[in-house]
Amino acid sequence: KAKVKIALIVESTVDDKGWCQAMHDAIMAVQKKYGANLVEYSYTEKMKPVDAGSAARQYVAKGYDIIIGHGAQYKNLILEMADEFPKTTFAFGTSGEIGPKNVFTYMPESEETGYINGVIAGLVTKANIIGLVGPVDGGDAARYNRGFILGVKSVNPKAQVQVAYTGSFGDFVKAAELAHTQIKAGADVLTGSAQQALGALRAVAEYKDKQIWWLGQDTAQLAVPESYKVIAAASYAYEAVVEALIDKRQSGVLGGESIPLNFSNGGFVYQFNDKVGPVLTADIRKAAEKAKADITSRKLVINWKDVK
Amino acid sequence: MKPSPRILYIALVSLAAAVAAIGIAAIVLAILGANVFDTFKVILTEPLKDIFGITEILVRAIPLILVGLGIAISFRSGILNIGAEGQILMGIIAAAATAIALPGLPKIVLLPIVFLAGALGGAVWGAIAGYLRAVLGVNEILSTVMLNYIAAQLYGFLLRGPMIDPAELQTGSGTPQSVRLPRSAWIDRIIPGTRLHWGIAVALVLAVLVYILLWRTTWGFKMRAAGAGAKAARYGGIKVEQCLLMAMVLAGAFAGLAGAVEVTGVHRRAIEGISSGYGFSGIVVALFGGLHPAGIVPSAFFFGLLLIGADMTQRMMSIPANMVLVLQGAVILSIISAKMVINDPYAFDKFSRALSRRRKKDESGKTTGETA
Amino acid sequence: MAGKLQKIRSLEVDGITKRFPGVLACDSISLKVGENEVLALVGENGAGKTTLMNILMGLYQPDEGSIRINGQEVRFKTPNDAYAAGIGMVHQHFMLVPNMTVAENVALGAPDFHRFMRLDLAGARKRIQEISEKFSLPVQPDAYIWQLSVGEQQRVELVKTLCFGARFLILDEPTSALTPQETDELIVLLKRMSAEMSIVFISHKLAEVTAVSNKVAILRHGRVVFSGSTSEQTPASLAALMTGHEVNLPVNNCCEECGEEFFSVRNVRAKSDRGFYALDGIDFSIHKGEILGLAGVSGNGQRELAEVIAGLRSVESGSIGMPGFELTNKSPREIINSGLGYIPEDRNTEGIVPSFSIKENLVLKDFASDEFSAGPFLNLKKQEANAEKLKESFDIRCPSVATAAGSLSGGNIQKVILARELARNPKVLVAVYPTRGLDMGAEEFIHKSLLEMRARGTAILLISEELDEIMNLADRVAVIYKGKILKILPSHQATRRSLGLLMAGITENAPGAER
Amino acid sequence: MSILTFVSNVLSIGIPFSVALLLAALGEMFNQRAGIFNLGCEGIMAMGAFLGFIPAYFLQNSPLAGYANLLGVLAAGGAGILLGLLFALATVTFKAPQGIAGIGLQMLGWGTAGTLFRHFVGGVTGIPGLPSLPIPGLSKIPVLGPMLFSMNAMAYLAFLFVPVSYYLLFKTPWGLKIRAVGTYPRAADTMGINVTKTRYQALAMGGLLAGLAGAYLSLGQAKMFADDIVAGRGFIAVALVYFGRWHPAWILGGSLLFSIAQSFQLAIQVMGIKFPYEFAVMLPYVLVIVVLALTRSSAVRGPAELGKAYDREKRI
Ligand SMILES: Nc1ncnc2c1ncn2[C@@H]1O[C@H](COP(=O)(O)OP(=O)(O)OP(=O)(O)O)[C@@H](O)[C@H]1O
Ligand SMILES: Nc1ncnc2c1ncn2[C@@H]1O[C@H](COP(=O)(O)OP(=O)(O)OP(=O)(O)O)[C@@H](O)[C@H]1O
Ligand SMILES: [Mg+2]
Ligand SMILES: [Mg+2]
Repeated sequence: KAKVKIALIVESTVDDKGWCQAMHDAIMAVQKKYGANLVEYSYTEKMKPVDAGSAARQYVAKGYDIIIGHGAQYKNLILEMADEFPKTTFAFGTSGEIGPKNVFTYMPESEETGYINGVIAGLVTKANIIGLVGPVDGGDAARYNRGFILGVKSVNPKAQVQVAYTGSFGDFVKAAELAHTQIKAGADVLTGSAQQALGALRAVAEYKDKQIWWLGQDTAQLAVPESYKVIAAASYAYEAVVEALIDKRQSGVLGGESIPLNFSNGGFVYQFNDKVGPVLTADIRKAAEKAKADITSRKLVINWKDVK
Repeated sequence: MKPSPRILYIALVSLAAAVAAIGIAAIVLAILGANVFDTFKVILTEPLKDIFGITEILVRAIPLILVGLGIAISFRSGILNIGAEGQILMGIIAAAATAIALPGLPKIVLLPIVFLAGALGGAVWGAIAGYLRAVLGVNEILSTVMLNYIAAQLYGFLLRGPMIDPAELQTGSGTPQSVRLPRSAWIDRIIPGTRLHWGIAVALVLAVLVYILLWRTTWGFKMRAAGAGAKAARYGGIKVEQCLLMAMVLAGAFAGLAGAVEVTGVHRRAIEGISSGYGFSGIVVALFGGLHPAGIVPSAFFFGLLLIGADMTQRMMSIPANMVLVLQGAVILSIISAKMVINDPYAFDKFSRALSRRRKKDESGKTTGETA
Repeated sequence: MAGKLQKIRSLEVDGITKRFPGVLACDSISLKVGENEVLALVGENGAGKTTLMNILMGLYQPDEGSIRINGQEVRFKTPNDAYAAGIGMVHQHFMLVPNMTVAENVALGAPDFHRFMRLDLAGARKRIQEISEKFSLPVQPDAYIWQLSVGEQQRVELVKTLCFGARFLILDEPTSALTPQETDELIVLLKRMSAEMSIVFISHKLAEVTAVSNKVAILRHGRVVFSGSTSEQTPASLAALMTGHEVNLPVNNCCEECGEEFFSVRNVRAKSDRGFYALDGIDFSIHKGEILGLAGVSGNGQRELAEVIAGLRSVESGSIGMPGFELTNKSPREIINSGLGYIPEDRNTEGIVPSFSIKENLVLKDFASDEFSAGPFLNLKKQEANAEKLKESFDIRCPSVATAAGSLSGGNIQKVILARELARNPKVLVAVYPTRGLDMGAEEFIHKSLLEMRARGTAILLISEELDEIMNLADRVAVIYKGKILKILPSHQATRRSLGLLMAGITENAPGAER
Repeated sequence: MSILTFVSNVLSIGIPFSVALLLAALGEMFNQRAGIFNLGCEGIMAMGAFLGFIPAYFLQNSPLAGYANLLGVLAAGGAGILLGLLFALATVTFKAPQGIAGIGLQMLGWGTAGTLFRHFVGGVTGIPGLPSLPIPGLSKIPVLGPMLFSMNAMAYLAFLFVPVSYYLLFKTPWGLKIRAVGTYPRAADTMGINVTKTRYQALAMGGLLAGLAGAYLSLGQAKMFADDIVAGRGFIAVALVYFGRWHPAWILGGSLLFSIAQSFQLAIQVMGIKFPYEFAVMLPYVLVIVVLALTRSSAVRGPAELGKAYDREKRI
């Protein structure tokens, strides 16, 4: 097989314990699997859309085969470049659109992970108040949040989900502030997505001796010191996407497909945290496992768009 | 032949400034274990090596020039406008909405309308700060800082709500962005295969117009007078408050236009993160260019180079992206300091007198040596 | 502090040279001041007087030359060194921080009131009390500087300097903003103080020089051109020595007929910035071709009156007008267009835009008129031509008309303002302290210009503290006191004494009561 | 939820969050009182936050862990002083225009913190941070106790610093000098005050406080660090100095108003009232403008020489 050069362009950093790290880790894993002499990899961080344009062009000039713009804000730029450089494979997500013939899109169906987290939250809460620390109401976060709400309702219709937003993906100081507000307002289980979520988790961790819990949208959160508050966490496994990009390119398909990420295609991992102790009862675990199985087998369809 | 004192002075001060800038950056680079010399070589030469780099520099220079021109107008009129960031956003929104609403118009009609709409959007945002300052006496630094945040939220609200691309909702990705602008609202690219677009011409023409406005028209005279000596201007019958308001409207219009040009020339749809900090870099460019169009244009090119070059170090030297900021900061601090020293007649006077004393001493030393 | 150190028996400067970029401000100056001597330093604007004194105070470093006290060479690197040696200076412009109290200003400069983490304001008050009693200079330690009148601030400056332990006093134009009474008091005081210390006294008013000093030195272009005993000189001989020709300040010979009543201010009331009525029913009128002198201690409403006339302050009641034009509460633009000329009090911030070129300042009021613009565009050629013409006729000394006006000397700035205002051929001219701080040459020029305007039929309101100026130029003199006109009298009936009394608010026994 | 608990919740979250703004704004107040306008506050805060975080991060499991926070605070303050002095070098000694130099400093501080963090640490990382120190007795007072007396040590010190800075500014020789060089540097100079030195001191003080504000963000508030931790709070602090009219008490008021408005808008969102949340997020910014517009007072002006370099030799 010929060597493939992959470039990744991200808006935050590749170790943000969230969105960007998931893709980075996946590429690294695939690189390890395929061998470094087969996969060459480079990344560029902190790219605003306009800067991403220069970086991507530079990558094309350097002969990179696959260029991933990890964020839908890069959509236009990628569509435009795909036009100009038809021999290069481009990819961006989240998007469910079918792009031109040298563009792949990928789309995590995050309502699935949200739903399972919601099931656990609904069963864990004693106060029947659950806090959602949203970055903004859009994109991936919107799907996750709606799935979560549906998950809660499915097991505990009385529980109330308090949804509030910081207005920013990265301002984790404000997220912490919001988490404290949620807790003061009675919430005893919290969740949230994007980089800012770490701030909220950090805030939850401060209630060390109180029964206040966190559900993570990234398994990297199980490795942080605050993980004693994380009952379980889901995360994206982009390995499948990355492998598909490489394999398809090598078989002559440069793009023109949208690759979803879901439980059925192994696009998500879900991990329980045994270290949290008795809060994670066997019943709860079973309910979550069941939801996951139903979702994977498509027995359960999550109508996230119905949630306003 | 001995160099003239003036040239020697400028050379020495510039050298000191360069050493200082490189020194500051070198400390950080050394902590990272990177090669200082190579890093600077990449920054300053790599972008100029091919057409791709050069056009990207120009692409960055376009919004910087436009924002810088607006800043020059407001600063010259005595208003410290640091609200360009918010004004850019409002310009993008207005321009994109207009373009989307009028897809049927031919380019030659639509583009000017879109530019005007962008300028208007920015102008309205600028006018708020102008009104607050002129009528209610609210300090403009305070109001423009706050208005930047308000604009960011308003922008997010519009892109997530009323202006979101319906496809984003349908396919479920939900990314806050508008639909793609109609092709009749795209600024053409100058060189195919690069992103350089005709917005550069707009920027350069406006640079000339701003020069004419500020130094050749009665309005420019009024605004500069109000900025340079509000009291005297008032005694001279100039309505200072009106000038402040006007200056903020124009500054906002330029920032809004920068947003409009950026969205129609580069991104072609309203997305988050278009401004990329142009609101602040534009202030630096304007002050760096001496608040004069003839200085702003080259200073925008220089900052374009710095941005592209520093960005390249991330890929070529594996230096963290934030190093761009370190370099810009170090360069700004040392160059403006050097500029002040170079333009200080008192310091130069001392230098040239010390120099001539020394040369005299050398000469007399030589002559006595010869006679001896 | 004071008195602990040895007395300054002599202070000599020797060969002091100081250059500024493009200017040789002091050119090898040598002077000597002996024990209990009062040396008057005179010279045209820009002769180098202030520069020399700043060198003595350690503010500037001389390029060449040395300073000796009691024969011993000293070097002052900072003003602290000068204070330590017992030298103190009252600067040409007040060096008082306006938003601090008198005591704070004193404490600021006196390190012995600086305790660890504590300011010894009580000590400063006590020191102020002592000094003000000793020299009979009444000041209130807790008043804010901005609340004080110019004369009071001058007193504070003196007290402050003495509090710092000065035994050698430099006074740079201390009288330029004082009323006649205040000036007289100061001169008496200086004479008394000279028994204890040596004094350098800088002034453009030669009568004061002869009254107070026993030695005089004249500077011109940074050089000492004359130095000798005062007793052999008269003001006129000094003026001749200074300028190289005889100086005759022009006089209004009063006999000419004035025209009809033209400009009137009727019962005007207006508030000051601080909210009280600074103008409390002001009432007067000026005829065509008449100069009305408005005498008064500054701070009695002069500034507010001028601003009200120029449309910069609103009138609460009453009216201001010319035949066919009501000025009351009109905008400055409308008032300017109606033919009002205005020479403001603060020439640097009100009269000109300092960073603007001379030619721009010369059209500050007319840049948008048909003459200097075409539609929205400025006519730079005409601007330039206008500037060249006025530069010529008003003898504005500048490298070029493109020079920033703020870099000019005070006299030349005043000429720029005068040129702009007079070139507009105003029907009414308000001139506020037009010659403050200017040398005799400049004063002569401005007085001549005002009289020319009068001859052309302009109604002129001349606001001044200089009784000589008013009595020389005015047809009638009005005295303002606490926002009211106390009295208006023909200038031939006015005497220094009668005006002085009126300015102090005393109306009884004043002769020539008449409207 | 009763009104009382609502108010108490809003306040008990809002008050501690005003600390970083308060510290930075008090620092900027000293700068501006001395006539120097430092937009670089943001950059100093970023460095302070980074250095405050570093010892806690590296010493977490070492025997020195107990001193990590103190070390961090000292490092943050020290770096703040150094950056303040660097700013002084540019603006006081070389007389560089302050606005642009401030933006340069902001980039430098932010960039350095981010670069080094990226190199030595990596992504967003939590630390134990400062423990809260409920004041015995007082913290038990209902409502008020948890609101005012359960904060961490830095927060108490910051609030204590409000009267202290008032005292420093208005009652000490140093404060007198600061005010004098900001209002009328030439007068100060003729009275033997070293204008340059005083301005350097003010900037060092401003830097120290901005550095501490940064450290509070990472150690006291977020208990973690990422390079964009400051997120514009430095600019808000500068704006609050204008809001607070260069007076410590007013600045305290402004910081509290802003932070409480912030926690109020979050609380409203949490309550689940339906409206676009973006407008809630805007609230504090709008409120600050509105309050200032309604309470304007023409009598209060800034330090007269704010933003102007002083040169003894120059006449104007
Ligand atoms: N701060 C300054 N910087 C540079 N040049 C200055 C400055 N101040 C004054 N000058 C220059 O020095 C020249 C002489 O000014 P000076 O104060 O001596 O006035 P002058 O020629 O004596 O006139 P006048 O008698 O009207 O005061 C001015 O023409 C001006 O160009
Ligand atoms: N700081 C300065 N920079 C440049 N030139 C200066 C400066 N100070 C004084 N000069 C110039 O030096 C000369 C002497 O000025 P100085 O102020 O000593 O005159 P002066 O005799 O005190 O005049 P005046 O009567 O107007 O007070 C002038 O030509 C002036 O323009
Ligand atoms: Mg002069
Ligand atoms: Mg002088």
